[in-house]
Amino acid sequence: MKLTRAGDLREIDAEVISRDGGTMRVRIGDRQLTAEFTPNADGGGVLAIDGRRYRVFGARRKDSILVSVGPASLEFKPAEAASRRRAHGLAAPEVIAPMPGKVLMVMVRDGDLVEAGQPLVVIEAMKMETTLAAESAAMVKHVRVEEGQMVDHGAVLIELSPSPASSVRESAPRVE
Amino acid sequence: MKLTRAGDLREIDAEVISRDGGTMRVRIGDRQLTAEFTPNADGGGVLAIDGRRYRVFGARRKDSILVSVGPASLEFKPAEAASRRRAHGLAAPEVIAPMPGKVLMVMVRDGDLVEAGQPLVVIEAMKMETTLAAESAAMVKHVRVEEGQMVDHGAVLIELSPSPASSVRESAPRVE
Amino acid sequence: MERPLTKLLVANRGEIALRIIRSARLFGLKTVAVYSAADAKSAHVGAADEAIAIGPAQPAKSYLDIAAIIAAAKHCGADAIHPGYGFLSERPEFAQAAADAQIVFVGPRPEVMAALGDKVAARRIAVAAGVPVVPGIEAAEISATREFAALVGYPLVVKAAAGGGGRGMRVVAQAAQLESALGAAAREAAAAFGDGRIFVEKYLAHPRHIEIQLLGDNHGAVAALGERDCSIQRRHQKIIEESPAPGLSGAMRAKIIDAALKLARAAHYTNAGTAEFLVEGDNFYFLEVNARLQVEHPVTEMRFGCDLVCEQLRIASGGKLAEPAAPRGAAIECRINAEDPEHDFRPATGTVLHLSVPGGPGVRFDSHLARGAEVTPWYDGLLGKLVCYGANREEARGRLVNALDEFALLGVTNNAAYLRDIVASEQFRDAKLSTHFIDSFFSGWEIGKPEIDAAIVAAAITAGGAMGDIPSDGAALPLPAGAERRSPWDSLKNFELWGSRR
Amino acid sequence: MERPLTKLLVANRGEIALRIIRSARLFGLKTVAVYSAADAKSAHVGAADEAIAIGPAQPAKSYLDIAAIIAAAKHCGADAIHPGYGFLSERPEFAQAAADAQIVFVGPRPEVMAALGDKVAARRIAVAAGVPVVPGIEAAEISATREFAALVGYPLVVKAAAGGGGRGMRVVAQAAQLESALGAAAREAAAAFGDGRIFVEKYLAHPRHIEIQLLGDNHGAVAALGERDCSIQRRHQKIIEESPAPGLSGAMRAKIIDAALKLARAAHYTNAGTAEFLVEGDNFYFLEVNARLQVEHPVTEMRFGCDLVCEQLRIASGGKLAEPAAPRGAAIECRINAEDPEHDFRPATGTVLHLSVPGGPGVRFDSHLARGAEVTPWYDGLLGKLVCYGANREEARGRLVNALDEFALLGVTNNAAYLRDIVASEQFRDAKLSTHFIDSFFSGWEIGKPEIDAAIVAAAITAGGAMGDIPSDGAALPLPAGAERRSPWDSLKNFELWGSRR
Repeated sequence: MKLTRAGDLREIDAEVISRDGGTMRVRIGDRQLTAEFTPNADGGGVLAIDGRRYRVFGARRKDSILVSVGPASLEFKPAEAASRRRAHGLAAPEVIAPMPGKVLMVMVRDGDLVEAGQPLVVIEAMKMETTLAAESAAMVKHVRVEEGQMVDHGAVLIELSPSPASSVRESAPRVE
Repeated sequence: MKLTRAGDLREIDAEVISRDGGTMRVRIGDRQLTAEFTPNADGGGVLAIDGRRYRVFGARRKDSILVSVGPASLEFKPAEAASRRRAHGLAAPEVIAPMPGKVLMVMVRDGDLVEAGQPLVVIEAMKMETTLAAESAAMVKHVRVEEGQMVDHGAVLIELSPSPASSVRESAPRVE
Repeated sequence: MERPLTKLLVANRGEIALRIIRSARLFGLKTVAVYSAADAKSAHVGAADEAIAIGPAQPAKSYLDIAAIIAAAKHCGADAIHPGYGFLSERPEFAQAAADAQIVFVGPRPEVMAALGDKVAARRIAVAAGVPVVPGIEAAEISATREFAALVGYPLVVKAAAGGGGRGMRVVAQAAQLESALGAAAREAAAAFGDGRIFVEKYLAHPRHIEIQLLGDNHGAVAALGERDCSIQRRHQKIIEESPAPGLSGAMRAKIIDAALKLARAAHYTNAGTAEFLVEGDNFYFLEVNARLQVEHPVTEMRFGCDLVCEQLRIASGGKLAEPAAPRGAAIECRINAEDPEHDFRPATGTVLHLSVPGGPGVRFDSHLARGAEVTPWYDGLLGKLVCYGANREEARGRLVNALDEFALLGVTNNAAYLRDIVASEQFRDAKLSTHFIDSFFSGWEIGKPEIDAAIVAAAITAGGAMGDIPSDGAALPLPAGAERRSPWDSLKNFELWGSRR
Repeated sequence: MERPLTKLLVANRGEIALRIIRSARLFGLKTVAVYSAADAKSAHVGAADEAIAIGPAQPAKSYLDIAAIIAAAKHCGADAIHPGYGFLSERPEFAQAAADAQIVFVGPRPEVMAALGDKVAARRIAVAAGVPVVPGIEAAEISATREFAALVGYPLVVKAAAGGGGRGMRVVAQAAQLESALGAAAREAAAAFGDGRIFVEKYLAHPRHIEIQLLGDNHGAVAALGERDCSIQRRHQKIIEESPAPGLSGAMRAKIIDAALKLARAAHYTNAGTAEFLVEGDNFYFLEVNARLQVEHPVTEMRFGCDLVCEQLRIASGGKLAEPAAPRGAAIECRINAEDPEHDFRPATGTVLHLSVPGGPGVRFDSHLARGAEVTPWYDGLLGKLVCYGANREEARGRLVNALDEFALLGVTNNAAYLRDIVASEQFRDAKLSTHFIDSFFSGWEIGKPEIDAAIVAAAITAGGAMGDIPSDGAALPLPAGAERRSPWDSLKNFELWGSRR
């Protein structure tokens, strides 16, 4: 299966090669590892890999899988969703609200050319301002929001198209 | 609806008379009360009755409903199950294992006449001996278990039939 | 004499296994859990660095199987074993087997355990050390026991010589009950401790149970970390414990601590242990030594700001006893058990469907429970220990009432509401403490009528589907062939009023 | 002067509202929660004896609406209001409005708040009392601010005059950034505190943040309950706090405490407050007074065995300050926030799908979270405070590492793993504390590779259905007309290997 971590464009290619009881052989990229899973009564379990034991939990959401490993929590999405976002040959063809909040400032207009890292929008949520910047050079195709507007998690704020000047990344890097 | 508390033969006759949003009018026996329910994010809620607020949770099991009110936890069963147990005109026509465990001693034999309160079986569970006694005078119809046997929760240990000498309770008392 | 440890096998289960794993990790050790088939999904198994299956659910074939546990320790290369409480914790053979396998046993030496862990031998040491004891006799022969009974008079109390925690204990009110009580006690003792010897004592009228926490190192130092009052008992098992003992005079406290230290020195006691006493009026009597960590050790930890399991590990690795810090404030613990206080405390089992754990200042909860955990009939019913600290007893008591009010556990019948009512009571507030507290003030306890009304309403809301998850034990059960998947609640038409509005 | 209180309205939300309710109940008061529409199902609402809706989700129309809160207090007959921290806690108008309504405000008098709670006025008092301050200026006019900057040199730090908790704070490295930083800070300050005034200070190179807990009663007594080191900050907000401050010399501690007490006496300070200082080398500088309960107050409570909210209530009801107990051991707190430490700490929201809370000795968790709780974008992202006690710093630190290892929260991205790595680090162990700790040692932090591998395997197991509940947000969602109920995971054929074996 191909998946990505939320907030990370790198594609992870992983596969369960075989399984015998709780013991599974898993390929992640070019590497293989053996993992042993012991379910716990609380709905999670313990995963033993390379002599270390990890306490894990998991939950399925509509469009992602949430997993905790010890105190770390991670979100995975099917790679197809990420591919859709890369369809235009951009690191990300859309600027998406990472959380619900209020649009405080919009720094670009339709047709602007932007550089990688250039601030595009400022959102306020949880009393903090968060600046969303371009992930790669691009042209602003359409600004969908205005200042003061409340937006939901996942809302498309700005649509981008490839910048004439930019070198287009053909594929996302993979986690080895 | 008619229900009983687990471990209690008294029948409770309750009815939701009306409901408006979270506010409900409820009849319990001959009394009526007004309750206001506010759900909480954790799956439980707060129930306000007579100016007091109770933190409550609930869960449905196959054959019972579990409820907690503050630190108290209660189990309710539909009255039909209890009625079945009273079918023979006895307080309880069967002696049932209140928990899984080991039968340590059987103190009666088929055909014995027993008095209310007379010990019938000793079960060991969780390192404690529990003595099960007759709830009313009865005749031992059939002893279904032997000493040393492991039994499950709810297993019928002894069947009883009305004692010729006993006065038979026609109906179970009700909680007013 | 220092022997640095690296890996600890915890020969126990439940809350105490988890609690020991926590401190062992703090002490810098790798931890190994052992588990029976019934506990494969239990919290202590997931918490340790390694976990080893040692046998089936029956305690005799798993947690009481010395050979299986020693084999597990050897297999994983553990250099120390902590026995916890109960199970093998007071069995000198176990300590000896560990020693024979070159594994450090976190507890007293086998010969000390044999001398002090046994009620009969311990009494002899106490008498020799000039510590008063309750009149008693080992009930090996029924005729001698009858003679003793005639001498001191009824009521008597029958106990397991090897035991602790109230198991096998019975009060005998009159001569006619003596023989059957001895039989039942011997059976329970044999099952629980693998040792059916029975001891009979005079039963005091209104004693308080006061015990002293002891620590001794391998360099000859012994210390007492104050007292605990454990008078509140049901079925002779403690359910509420506190430190300091309210109303105990400084002079009496000093005398009891002195007696406990005398005993510990006389027995060359090492590691953690507890000397138990009965106190009645101006008299105190030695009862027994529990040669292990006590269930109620957290009240001492809260008051002294120490970690008794870490102290045990420090001592076991050859370290010297540190001077205990000065105690501060007060702490009260209550034991949340899987039992039905409305029905003679009969044991309960089940699956945890919901758990609300209190938090905030001065609240400690030691438990292996979580949503989904199963409580089986195989082991004792201790679900967790709720312990509260306060600058004084009233503050600790108030916190414990509030913490119990915040506690909720669905799926396993338990005594939380009972404990709440006891801790909130005038009698407990006024510290009317004796081992007969429950009989005097809380026999026939029932859940309050307003709470039952609220529960009936809550049941209606739950039946209507407006509250609660669908628990795994209902929805996931395969139906027998031919059966309809029809809930008995479907017939409760009144209650669909709620459901239909959703 | 004694005024017995009976009913307390808690003008706050989240963990602090719950924490205040707990202590108010202990103090014997009835409690009233207020809540915005976004918080109707929140824990503090269920915990109080009464609950009153005060407005919509927007803070300005609910938790910052003085009139709405005073009206709620009058409506329910509350005779006291506790403001918590943040929101209205440092607004003299709010304290005044309470006083005008004959309601006791649990905090300093309005005029004291006005004088000390404001950074600019507080500096004047400090200077007058002979307490050293960091060079600074109120940035009312941009030209004067530029002059000041030229005088003391860059970098500078820009702060909200009315604020606290790092909100609106910005470091300005060079002149070109000054104007835009002032603008952004003023906007955030206005939104957060209803007061857009900005203050500019010299930015110290490697200061530690040390603060003193103060208590003052209405009879003129003032006490200091030791110090806290809160140097570990990200985005100028504290995330790890501890007491005592490691490595702080007794002489320096005494000097800082003396300065704090001087300030408090000069201002006739009452109730709880905190004097914040920067310490660099042998110098210390007064920073500001937070005229309220501090988020990190639990570390002081654990060390002193006290309950600061109870102390606040005792003072507010006219009681006299008790002599604080002697401190014992060490305590460390970390703040678990809804934020992504791998992506510049950007705020996160969501529904809690699973929560594992650590327990055992020396562990305290203050949180309003439970499975099912929603974290909305409306309020700050503090999910809970995990606080550990130890006989010394190493023990407290070890406990906190273990407690964080036991912690798990699914459904809301959070910083628990980040905190765990910081607390477990050599740099933290060696107490290399300065406000630049994060920048120096933990910028660019990522979840470890072995953990990511484990997470990928766990995701496969979850995708196959062998782990995890079905969360309510997925299963219960109504599908749009014509849509198939098809999971994107259905296409992951490899992973059904797991599911098919179930």
